[in-house]
Amino acid sequence: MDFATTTTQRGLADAARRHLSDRFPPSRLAATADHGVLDPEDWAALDRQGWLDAELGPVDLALLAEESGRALLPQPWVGTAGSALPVYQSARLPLPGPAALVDSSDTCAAHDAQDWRISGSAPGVVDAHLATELVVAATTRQGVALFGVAPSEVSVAVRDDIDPLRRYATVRLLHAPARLLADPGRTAELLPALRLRSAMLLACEAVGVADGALAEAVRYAGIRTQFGQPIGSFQAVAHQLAEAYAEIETARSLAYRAAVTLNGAGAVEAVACAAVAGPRAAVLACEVALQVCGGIAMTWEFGLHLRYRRALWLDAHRVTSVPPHDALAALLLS
Amino acid sequence: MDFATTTTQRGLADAARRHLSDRFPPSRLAATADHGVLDPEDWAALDRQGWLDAELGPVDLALLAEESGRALLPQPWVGTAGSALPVYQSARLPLPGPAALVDSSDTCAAHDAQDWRISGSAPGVVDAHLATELVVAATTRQGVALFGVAPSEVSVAVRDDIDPLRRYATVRLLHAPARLLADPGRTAELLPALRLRSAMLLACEAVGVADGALAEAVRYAGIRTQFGQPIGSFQAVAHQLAEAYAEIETARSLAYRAAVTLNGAGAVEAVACAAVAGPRAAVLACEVALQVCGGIAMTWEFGLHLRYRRALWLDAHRVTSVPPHDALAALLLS
Amino acid sequence: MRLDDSDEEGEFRAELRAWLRAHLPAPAAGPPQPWPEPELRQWSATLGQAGYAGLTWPREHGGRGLPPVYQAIHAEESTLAGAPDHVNVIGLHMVGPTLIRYGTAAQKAVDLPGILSGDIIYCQGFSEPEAGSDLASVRTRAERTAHGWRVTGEKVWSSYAHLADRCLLLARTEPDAPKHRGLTCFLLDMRAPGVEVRPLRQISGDTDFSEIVLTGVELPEDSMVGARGEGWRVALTTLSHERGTFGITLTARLAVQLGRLIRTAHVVGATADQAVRREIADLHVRLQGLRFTGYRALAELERGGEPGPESSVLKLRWSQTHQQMCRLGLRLVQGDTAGHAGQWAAYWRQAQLRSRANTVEGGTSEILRGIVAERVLGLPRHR
Amino acid sequence: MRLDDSDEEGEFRAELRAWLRAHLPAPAAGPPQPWPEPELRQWSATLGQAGYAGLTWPREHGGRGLPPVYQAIHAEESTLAGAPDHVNVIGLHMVGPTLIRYGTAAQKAVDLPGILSGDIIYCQGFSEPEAGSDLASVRTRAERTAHGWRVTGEKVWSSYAHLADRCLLLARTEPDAPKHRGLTCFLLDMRAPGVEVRPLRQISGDTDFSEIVLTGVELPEDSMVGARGEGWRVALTTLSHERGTFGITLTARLAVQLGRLIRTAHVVGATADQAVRREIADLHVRLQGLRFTGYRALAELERGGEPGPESSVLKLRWSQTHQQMCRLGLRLVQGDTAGHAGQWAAYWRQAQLRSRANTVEGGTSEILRGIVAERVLGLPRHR
Repeated sequence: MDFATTTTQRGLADAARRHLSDRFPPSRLAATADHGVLDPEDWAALDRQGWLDAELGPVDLALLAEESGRALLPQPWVGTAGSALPVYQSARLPLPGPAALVDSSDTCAAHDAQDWRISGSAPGVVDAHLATELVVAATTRQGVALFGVAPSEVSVAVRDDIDPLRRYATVRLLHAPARLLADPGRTAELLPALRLRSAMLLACEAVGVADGALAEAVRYAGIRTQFGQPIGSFQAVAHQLAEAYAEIETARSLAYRAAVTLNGAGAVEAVACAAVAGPRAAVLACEVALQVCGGIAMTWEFGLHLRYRRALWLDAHRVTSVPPHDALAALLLS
Repeated sequence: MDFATTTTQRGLADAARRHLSDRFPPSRLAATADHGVLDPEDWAALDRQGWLDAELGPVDLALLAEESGRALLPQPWVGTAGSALPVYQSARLPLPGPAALVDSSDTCAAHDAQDWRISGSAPGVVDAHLATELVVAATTRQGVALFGVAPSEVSVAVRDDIDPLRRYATVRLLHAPARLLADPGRTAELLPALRLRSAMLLACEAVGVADGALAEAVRYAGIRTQFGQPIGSFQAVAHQLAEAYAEIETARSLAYRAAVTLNGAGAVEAVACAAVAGPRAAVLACEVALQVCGGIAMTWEFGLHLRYRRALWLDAHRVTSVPPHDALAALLLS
Repeated sequence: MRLDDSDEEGEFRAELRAWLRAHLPAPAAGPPQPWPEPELRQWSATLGQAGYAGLTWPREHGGRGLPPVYQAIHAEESTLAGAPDHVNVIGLHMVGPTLIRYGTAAQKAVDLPGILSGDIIYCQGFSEPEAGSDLASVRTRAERTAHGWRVTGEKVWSSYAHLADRCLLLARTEPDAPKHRGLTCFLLDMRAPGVEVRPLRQISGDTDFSEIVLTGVELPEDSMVGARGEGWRVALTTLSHERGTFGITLTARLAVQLGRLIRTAHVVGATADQAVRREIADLHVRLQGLRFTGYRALAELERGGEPGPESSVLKLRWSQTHQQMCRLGLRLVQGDTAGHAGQWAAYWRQAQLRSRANTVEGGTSEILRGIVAERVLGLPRHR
Repeated sequence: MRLDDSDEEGEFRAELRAWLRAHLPAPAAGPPQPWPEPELRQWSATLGQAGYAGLTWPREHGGRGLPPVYQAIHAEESTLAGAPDHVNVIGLHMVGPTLIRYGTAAQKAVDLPGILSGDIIYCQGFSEPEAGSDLASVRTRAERTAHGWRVTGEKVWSSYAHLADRCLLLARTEPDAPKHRGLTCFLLDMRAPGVEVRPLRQISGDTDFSEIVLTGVELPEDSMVGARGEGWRVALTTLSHERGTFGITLTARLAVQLGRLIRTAHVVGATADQAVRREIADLHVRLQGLRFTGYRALAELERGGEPGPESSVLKLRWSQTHQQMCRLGLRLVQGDTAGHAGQWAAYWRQAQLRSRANTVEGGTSEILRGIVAERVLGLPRHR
């Protein structure tokens, strides 16, 4: 047993952290949150940094997801890496760019003379408006298969939600031409694995969000002075931060364990634990940070709310139809 | 509106507090908890103090219940005053002594040539072993009526529970001779009122338990020194006590409001609120007090555990079959 | 101990209810809509004309000279009926009473009638970036000039500043004195040269508050409130007003918010969910606990002129309960995958984010716990 | 980063499991029964004979010289298999390593083999009534005599004191020195005249701990551990041992306790209750969070000789989780009006009351949060 990052893994995480903090200063995040425009060059830079390499293992991806959460990376990397990349890898096709998974029971595919055509709709597709290609799970006569569909062939209705940097869309397809990415046999293997992988990466992202919030709050508590001393020297402040730290470290352990366990027995339980603990740590850490930083943190400009919005989004988002608490209760109490 | 105690009410409460603290020093409580023997003279003293007077209104009873909780009065006064006294008053009979209500759906009464006879059993009768007479709600042909039964005529099986000063018994009756205390018509009015009154008094008792625990902890925090200062000067300690105070004061408001509202419209909602808040405050205050007083509070001799055991008992005890949260949800969401 | 109105109180309440019904729009079924500024001003003027402004002010200053319970009834009934905050809430409940106690005859003659009529809207300039919980460390400087004072500094978290005509300002006049002794209060004309008001965009997107930047603003000789160097005492007076009845307003707002939560639970179809039912019941208990604690504090205020010690928990517990309520509201709409929530979705997102400030604004929870510990429980002072 | 055993670790674990199965009684279906004292002593001797005592002690002192991970595997497997605590846990994991570092040749020669064989059972005499969180303020006095020291004072919360042969004692030898510099550690014979052991009855009714009253106890010249005045440093060493693997023991106990909770839920028929299901899932997540955090700390300990910073949260969070678990256990049996709980009722009542001490014993939660804040997060020191 050696449940700690290797030197290589730490190197990967450090490089990712440097890259993201150089490229996405708070001002860029704020502008993206206000105007919603992403820069395709940022995606290309991630690609150059190796974030889309086929040889990245689950632990590597977990560490990158954590860093993307810390930086609130304004690119749909977590979604693409979690729920689309393995589909292209399995099909031995190049990743066309950012991709989003359309995982609804309400889509059907039929093969006409020449093409596959898909019809149906899906209400909660994450970052569909940012995708180069949509990966659509659709029912065929032989079972559910995975298809690639160009966004230009479908209607994508984005809706406002709590997180301006990550949005839901309703995707509607009407005889949309599609290319087959995975046949029903392969899809039956891929789809559950994609859901686990996505949930694992979101839990890691949540740990990064939490850790970033705690770091900001600790920094502020060390320099903000009231009553003649740094507020971090007051137990009323310091002990809240200690509890947030405890919540984060236990969530981190579960996130890493989900990564290590992802392709083995016990993955369902491991991912469910991480999916409960990660967003809880993120919400708690952000709420503690908002309280500790006080008035200044209540301003839009301070930017902490973007983390908090992500934490709230993660806490509400469901990758699977069974919430993780219910899945665990079923495992424990059967 | 004048939602504060009158001078007379404060006088009553102060006298009660003095009487109880004189009569029940910690050593007597500890001995009673260990050996379980009550002194009948204590009951007579309560009677002399006016605790059983017919003219006591709900607010007076509420204040006495609070004091009995603060002192952990080792006499079944709350049960008697809450669930039996009105039965005797209504029947214009003298209270024979401590009494316990047997409120089970599993008891039947039949009238033979001379007497009423009751058979059946009730599993959770409070302090049945201390009663001079049991007040039994039993089904007759005309409906549920209330009867007096001598303890010598029934089997009383006391069981261990969390609180050594208040215990449950299973009461079994086999053709036990009984005297009629309230006919079905009067019982239909009395029984729901008894339940509300009992629940109200237990909520007030809980506030007294809580307040006593807080007072002990505040006193200790002012004199216990570590690291060269009284521990109550540390925010880590002081702020826990402040939260307990907040919990107690809001619970106290609800307890008094339940008393004021007891015989009017809205009593069900008012008593349910008090029944939720009172035991919650008692458990919280005791847990905070245990934490603040630390090691010494973990010893049997310190006696704080007797309060905590009562708080846990109050938190689990149900006067009505519908828990108060459920009753409130039904009122709010119908 | 009683909870029912006296005959006079009951009469006042019944009249007020009828008046509110006649003058307020019917409450909306959906989320509340903010009132436009002209309507807010009009509403305040209407209240003044009807005699519902300055209920507890002495008659000699244009008030009705009523005991605090009438103010409490007014606050409760207005809030429950869906009335907006009085746009001059700071003038009526904080600045007015301060001027009645400390103001000069000239200040009383001009400002008090203006506050009552709604012609002079007030804001408050106390907090600063470096003086939040530690209010006595304000740095805004007022320097003596030939004809009065010259003020430079920055104030934050001032509500109604963008509408205000005047401001009650706390500034440092004695830079070398101990920090609580070097402060003085002033009345500031918000239209004076050098006064700039900048809206503060909050995390919820709202702009309830502003920054006030003061750059060499000239104050006339007669603008001082109370004696020079006595500003800390004046400011404490200002902050202490309405302690007795502000809790009633908060609780009434919470009752309205719980009503919205219950409507939302119905709209999204969550009323059969056991966890939701239990939490709503729990929130109701917390709300009622605050409500009746507010009545206890009010009774002490009526009897002794000071709210009782239990009033110190009202704001602490209100903020926690409101945050819990908003969190459940958000959870209901975020879990509403069927899209039944409609406008409630945006409402609870905004409310939830806004609610995080509740445990910071108007005394942080940490400060309030310290006050309870030291002043109510008598614990040794924190070192 | 990996979670599976190495070949050697796996072999050790498999052997241990087989050995435990062969030597332990089959686990009971109901609540656990305490082991009688003679059987506890016998179990410790059996462990020593099998080579499972002193796994991480150096070979030269009779240990097996294994890395900490083996100790962790042993702790985990033993606890999960239902083995009792080693009656000499203080000797093996605290006193032994302290003597290896600070003891004299004579002390090592006598005490270390005795600890390993179970012939010398140790307790610890650190805490005092006035020295709880503030351990450095111990008042027990050791005064120089012609032939050694004379000790008078009172120690509390000493576990295994009623069984112990010897005690590692912290006493004040330099009353005029600064409080951390006037302390010295000693080895005390528990059968010496003047030593009195009084069981402490806890709120749960248990008597796990004792008071030790020392009245003019004579200590021989060679009883000092470490230098005179260096007792604080020695005591810190004692307390720091097992930091890396004690968390593993705690977590394994928690896993066993969760198993009992689930059995209780089945027994009382509460497994369909949504609130119970949710809380059990939540407890499982907290338990697993601690378990894998313990493994992270262990990996750091293996690599660098010191557990990582994340280990500082293990005891803090373990205590909270165990209290939550026991609270649910109590709620299940208190709500069991049908009387299905049987022996579980008494079990959870006792466990719940006992669990309240978890946030006090072995470092209060307040002290632990302060340590995390200052030493891990680097926040400014509390003044």
